[in-house]
Amino acid sequence: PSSAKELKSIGVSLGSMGNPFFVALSKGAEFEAKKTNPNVKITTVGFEYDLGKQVTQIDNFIAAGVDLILLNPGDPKAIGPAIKKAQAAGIVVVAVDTAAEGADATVTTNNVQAGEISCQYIVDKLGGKGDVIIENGPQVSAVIDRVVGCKNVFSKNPGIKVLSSDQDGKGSREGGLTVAQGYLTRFPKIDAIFAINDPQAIGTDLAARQQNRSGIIITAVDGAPDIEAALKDPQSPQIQASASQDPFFMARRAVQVGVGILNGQKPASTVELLPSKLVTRDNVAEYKGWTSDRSQ
Amino acid sequence: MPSNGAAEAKPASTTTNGAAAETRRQRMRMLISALGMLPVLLILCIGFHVLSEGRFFTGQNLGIVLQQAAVNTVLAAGMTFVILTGGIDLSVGSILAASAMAGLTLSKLPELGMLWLPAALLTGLGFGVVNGALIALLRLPPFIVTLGSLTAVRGLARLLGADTTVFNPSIPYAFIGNGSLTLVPGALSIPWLSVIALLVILVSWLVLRRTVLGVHIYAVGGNESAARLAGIKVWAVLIFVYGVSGLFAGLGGAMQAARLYAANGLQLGQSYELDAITAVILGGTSFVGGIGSIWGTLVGALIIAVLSNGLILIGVSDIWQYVIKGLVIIGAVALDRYRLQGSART
Amino acid sequence: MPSNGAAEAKPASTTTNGAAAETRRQRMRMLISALGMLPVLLILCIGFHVLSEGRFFTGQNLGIVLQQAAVNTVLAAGMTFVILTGGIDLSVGSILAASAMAGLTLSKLPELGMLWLPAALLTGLGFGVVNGALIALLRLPPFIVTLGSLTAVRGLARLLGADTTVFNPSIPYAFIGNGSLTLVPGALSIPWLSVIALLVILVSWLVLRRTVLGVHIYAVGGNESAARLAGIKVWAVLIFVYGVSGLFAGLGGAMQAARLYAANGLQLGQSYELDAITAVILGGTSFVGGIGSIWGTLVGALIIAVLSNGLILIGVSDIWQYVIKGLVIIGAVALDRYRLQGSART
Amino acid sequence: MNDPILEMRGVSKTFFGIKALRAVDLIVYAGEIHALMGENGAGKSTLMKILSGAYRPDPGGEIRIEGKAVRIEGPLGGRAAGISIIYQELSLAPNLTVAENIYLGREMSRSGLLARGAMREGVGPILTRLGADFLPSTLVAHLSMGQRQLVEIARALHARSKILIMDEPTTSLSAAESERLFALIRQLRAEGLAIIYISHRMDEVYALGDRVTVLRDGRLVGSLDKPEIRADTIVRLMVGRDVSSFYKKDHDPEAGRGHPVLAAIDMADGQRVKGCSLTVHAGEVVGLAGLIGAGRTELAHLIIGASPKTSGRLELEGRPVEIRTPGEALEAGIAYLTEDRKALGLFLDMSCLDNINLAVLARDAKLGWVLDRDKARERADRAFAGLSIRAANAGVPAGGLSGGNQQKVLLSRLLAIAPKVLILDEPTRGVDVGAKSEIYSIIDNLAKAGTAILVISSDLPEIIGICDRVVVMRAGHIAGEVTRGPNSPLTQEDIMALATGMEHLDA
Ligand SMILES: Nc1ncnc2c1ncn2[C@@H]1O[C@H](COP(=O)(O)OP(=O)(O)OP(=O)(O)O)[C@@H](O)[C@H]1O
Ligand SMILES: Nc1ncnc2c1ncn2[C@@H]1O[C@H](COP(=O)(O)OP(=O)(O)OP(=O)(O)O)[C@@H](O)[C@H]1O
Ligand SMILES: [Mg+2]
Ligand SMILES: [Mg+2]
Repeated sequence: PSSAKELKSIGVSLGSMGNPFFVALSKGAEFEAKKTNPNVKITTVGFEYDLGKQVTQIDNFIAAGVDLILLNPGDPKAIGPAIKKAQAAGIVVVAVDTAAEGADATVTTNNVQAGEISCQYIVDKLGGKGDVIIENGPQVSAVIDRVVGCKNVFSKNPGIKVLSSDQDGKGSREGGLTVAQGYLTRFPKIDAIFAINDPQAIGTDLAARQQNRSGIIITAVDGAPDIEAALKDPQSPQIQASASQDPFFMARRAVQVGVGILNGQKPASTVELLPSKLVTRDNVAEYKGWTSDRSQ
Repeated sequence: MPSNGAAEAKPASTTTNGAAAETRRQRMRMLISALGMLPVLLILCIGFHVLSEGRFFTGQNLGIVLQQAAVNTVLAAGMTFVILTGGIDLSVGSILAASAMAGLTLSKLPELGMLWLPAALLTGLGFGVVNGALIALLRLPPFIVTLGSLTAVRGLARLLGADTTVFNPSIPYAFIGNGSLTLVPGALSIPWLSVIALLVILVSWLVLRRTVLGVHIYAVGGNESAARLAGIKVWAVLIFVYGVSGLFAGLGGAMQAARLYAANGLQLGQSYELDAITAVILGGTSFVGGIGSIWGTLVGALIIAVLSNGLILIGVSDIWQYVIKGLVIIGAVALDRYRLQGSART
Repeated sequence: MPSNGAAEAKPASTTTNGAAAETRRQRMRMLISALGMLPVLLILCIGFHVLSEGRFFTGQNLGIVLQQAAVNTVLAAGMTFVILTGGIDLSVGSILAASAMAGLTLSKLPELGMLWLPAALLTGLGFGVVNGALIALLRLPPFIVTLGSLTAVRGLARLLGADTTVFNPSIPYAFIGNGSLTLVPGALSIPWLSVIALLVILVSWLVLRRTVLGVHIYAVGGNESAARLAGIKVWAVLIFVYGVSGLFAGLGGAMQAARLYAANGLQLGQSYELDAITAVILGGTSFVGGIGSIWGTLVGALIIAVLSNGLILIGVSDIWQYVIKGLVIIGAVALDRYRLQGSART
Repeated sequence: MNDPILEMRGVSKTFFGIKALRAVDLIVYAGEIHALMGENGAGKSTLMKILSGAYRPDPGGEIRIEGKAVRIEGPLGGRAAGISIIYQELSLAPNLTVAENIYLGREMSRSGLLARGAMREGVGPILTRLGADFLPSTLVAHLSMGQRQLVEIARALHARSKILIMDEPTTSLSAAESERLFALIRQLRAEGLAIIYISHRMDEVYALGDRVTVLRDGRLVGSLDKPEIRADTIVRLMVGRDVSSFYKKDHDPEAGRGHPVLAAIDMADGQRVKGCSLTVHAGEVVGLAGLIGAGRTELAHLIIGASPKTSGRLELEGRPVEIRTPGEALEAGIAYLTEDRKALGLFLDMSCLDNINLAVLARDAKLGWVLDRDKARERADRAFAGLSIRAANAGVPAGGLSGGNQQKVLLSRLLAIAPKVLILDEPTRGVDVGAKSEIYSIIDNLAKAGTAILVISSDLPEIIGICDRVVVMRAGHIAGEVTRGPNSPLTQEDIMALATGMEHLDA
């Protein structure tokens, strides 16, 4: 394609670079950007869920003169003014994973749908009857959406009783383990637990194994490498499903859309929702995970 | 006897000479320690300018650095008061979040909207005074009290917004967050955030160096029991410094709210206390209390901002930014120690 | 002359009586302050037991509490050494993460897998000794040095895993993370994590209270220049305490790795330093240095764990957990101050 | 006595460009008590710290011990060379016990474990010899200044060295303890130790010194042998002039005594002070004497509200006053000079100027809050001139001054207040003769001007020299009062009898 404007540098601001999800995202972005221009300069930073820090990073990107900003917004609405500032400096802003108000485009997993399929799995397995727990996490929009999706499903099934949904597993194995230890002591009967992401699900499973509690269905959202391993591991039969995301592809799409806009091609819709697929113990063998080599 | 008289005259004159030399040397010493980290700051700026191929020293980028340093400068100014008394305030990040939440929540009410700014300040002041009262009147250790309020106030900040982001794109006085004060129309303007930060530094300097209260603050930090015996109302001084720290955290909250048009009780201000403390200590204020200056704090805050900005400007990856930042902080203090070695007492 | 002798004997005997009474009073005082926060811990436990309808004092839940307290206890033990010398170590969370990463990375190599445990310990020790050397030999302030390494080591931890989660479901010695030591088969067993934590406390107690080095640590904290004048190698003592803190952080890293089968350079150990410091201070160790005991630290760490566990157990929401935790920490210290008021001099 | 045990030759020391010692020689023989004298800041402590290894000398000088040249590297080197020292500034760890402090740096251990019991037993004899009334297991934090000084002395004696340095060991001791120490020192001399003794109390030097070496401005100005040790010779060497009338008492106690200004009635704190009453009149100098631990300092703290009282009341100029904090005491016109200038008096990192002005800042301030810097500078300059404080200028930190000069700075702060009642706790502790006589004349002038003055002092000659009457405390009670009559002067014996509780025996 005859690129009217060459892509020289990209700024990427993501939630937390310690999360393999965002690592895969940044790899996807790099892969796609390098395809467009092998000499492209990419600066990737984590904002650690601090909105102020993200706004600062955007300011710095403006000063550094990037052409395109890829960002996982700290808050869908509140990041709006910063995005406007970047756009005023002639920069195209594409949001990934979470929608952002005012962004030129958004590419994201459908988190509501991901929560729905993960929890529908629980409902199906329980036959529409049982005591379940929603193990919440940090109140960012992706997590909020997943819980909304999950509650949508549970509320349609009067046989399902949600015991609790107000504990924060901090999105980590450790947080999940600690919260689950409390839950398991507090509630003698739990049939299923929906964890808002994979690390929490694995921590939950560790807690259950320690206390010799079996027969609890644990599902999550992400499809991360460690849940892949857990779904293949006969020692952790309680972990049964995870609604997968494809960060590598998401980032590639985002860069493609961004480059398109740079060249004057408006996308049909500003929000592109990528559907989530449920990975279960049955289909995990065919699942192409985040770390598989995708650069062909 | 005459010989004796002569002998008396001689040492007297040499000591006078010696005293003059002593004074000169002391002036040098004071100048060096007042300069403090300024050389480090300059080295960093020039280094980044070269490495970023000339992007650092541009009007726009300097404006961004100043603006980014602003909130931390304000928090660090309050922290300077506290650390000068030998205390510490870990709760500033949480107080900032709570104040921003309180301000934004109020700003959405049609009639009271304009009051959001004083509301944020008062929220901060209130929490600060509570900290101070617990420390001064119940004689609890500052670290524990402010660690407790770090946690408790964070919870309150989340409660204020029912654990969501509060957003108000039409918040009054938004200009303080994103506007600039034009000095020379079309040529020179300074972000309002930086103007506020500079004013805070100036007022702090005035209080610390030109008022009775300032001397009392240094005295309490230098030797609390001597201060008490000298008739200083130590409890009042302590409540004052924690109140100031809270007030400035409230101001920081207002600045962030105006800058972001939004606040989130959980995310805003996380671990800001570490940056503020780092700025104060980089600026040469001693943890023991009683030693330090507000100008040093300003330089410390600028170093932190320049470091964050510069590393992104020259495209260092996130991971290496951590490593480099940590090493630069240690290196800066080591350099400072080395520089002062000849002049300082051991 | 004889009358003089008799007269001399008299005040001597009364003062001996006085001294004996004084010593008795001191013993009482020490007992009370050694008991320290134990009453607070008991009140909390009983309160949670009642509110959770009898779920707190079950063998299983107590095991969970002990297990959750274990890592923090180990970190806080190291922190006790450091704070006793009047220092602070902010880097323990980062060192823990780096050690866990180093250990897990090694554990995946087929031949060297068994060495992961010593590797984690040595990683921690290494970082600790570097901290200590910077503080002792370059005389840099502990807060800045360990703040610098908090940041830099965090970066290194991320580099170690190429910024991803490293996991190894078949890590050797996994039993220390999730297994229990059976004391009475089928009836009584203690999690290995807790056994390790208790051993760490015991060893720390031995070193601090029963060795020459222990006296030197207290002396450095009590009066550094006096210690130097008495010929104590203050630099060696400082390197030792920061080395111990690093080593224990490395052990904590190993414990977490074995417990979670995974580590993440960025997330693991975030703000653990605050919990460790809180445990130490709750345990009655003074920030000024020279005063405190390792048993107090154990009680402090248990209070923190009981609080976290109990609040989840009685179903308090996450937000309110923040508020309550903060208030309980302040309240506990206030209670302690009030309790000691009668017995201590001002 | 032919070969000196210690020879220091050409020893110099520079602190950041300031010469504290200039090529000083010092020769000490075994079996002598060698007094080292000089004004505040002359360099005595610096010279001794070089000997103990606490400071490293400038290159060029030489130190020989028993004829062999030695390099003393650090405190351990000093100890290895057979030198032990009592530092002027107390250097104990308050959080450790007496026994631990005495053994600090050379603890006893058995199979790697600390031998606490053996250490406690090991210090028993020396504490008994010093007449200490506390146990080896007592925490130093619980001891009074005087008791702490005994611990320092015990530590130095316990080290069993060849050369014993005592830098103002009696500043916190009262007559009885001092006497006991002197007996011990004489005994050590007989055992062949060389003792270097620094003191500003002339009577001690006359009583003990076999030889005297005098420093001035970091230089050696002369040595005197036993027969030449007289007040006039020493003082002339030290200050370069005669200090003729040492104790100054021009104010007339009978004519000058006015109305009662301060009356403390039945003061008690439930611990160390058990119902004490005393009255001080305008223009009167009252002494408060007693053994260490008698409760004098505590009584003063009760009067100014620095510690809470369980009973008692105060009357100021006949009217009852309620004083709960030192601040209220200052407002009422009662000023107190602490005995512990480092811990409770000075702000070592602040300038002398700020230290001097601290208590009157608010009074001087413009608009109620704004510092009046001109007034402050004037006041500080006046204090520097009036008390001849030796420092480069008023802007230097107080911590850099020698002990005596620090005391003068602290005293200046109180004088700036111009109080009605002045309570001076050990006002001349560590102060050289010249400055002492200046302080005495200040006290005298204040009394003449009508100030009521209470002087707590363990220096009996001083009390007798400057006071009109002496109240004596013993074990928390007022044991009695000794009054100066027209024909009956105050005597040490009367005071000591009351202080030790032996009045009936003497009578
Ligand atoms: N650590 C130091 N740093 C800088 N100057 C010092 C230091 N120690 C001593 N001095 C200076 O050296 C000089 C000699 O002090 P030194 O303490 O030896 O006097 P001194 O004779 O012991 O006086 P005093 O009788 O008051 O104890 C003084 O001018 C003092 O200010
Ligand atoms: N535990 C302690 N902590 C701090 N200071 C103490 C302690 N015990 C005593 N002191 C101090 O020691 C002094 C006690 O002296 P006290 O009033 O008993 O006797 P005194 O007659 O003044 O004797 P001295 O000559 O030793 O001052 C006071 O200055 C007091 O503040
Ligand atoms: Mg001296
Ligand atoms: Mg006293």
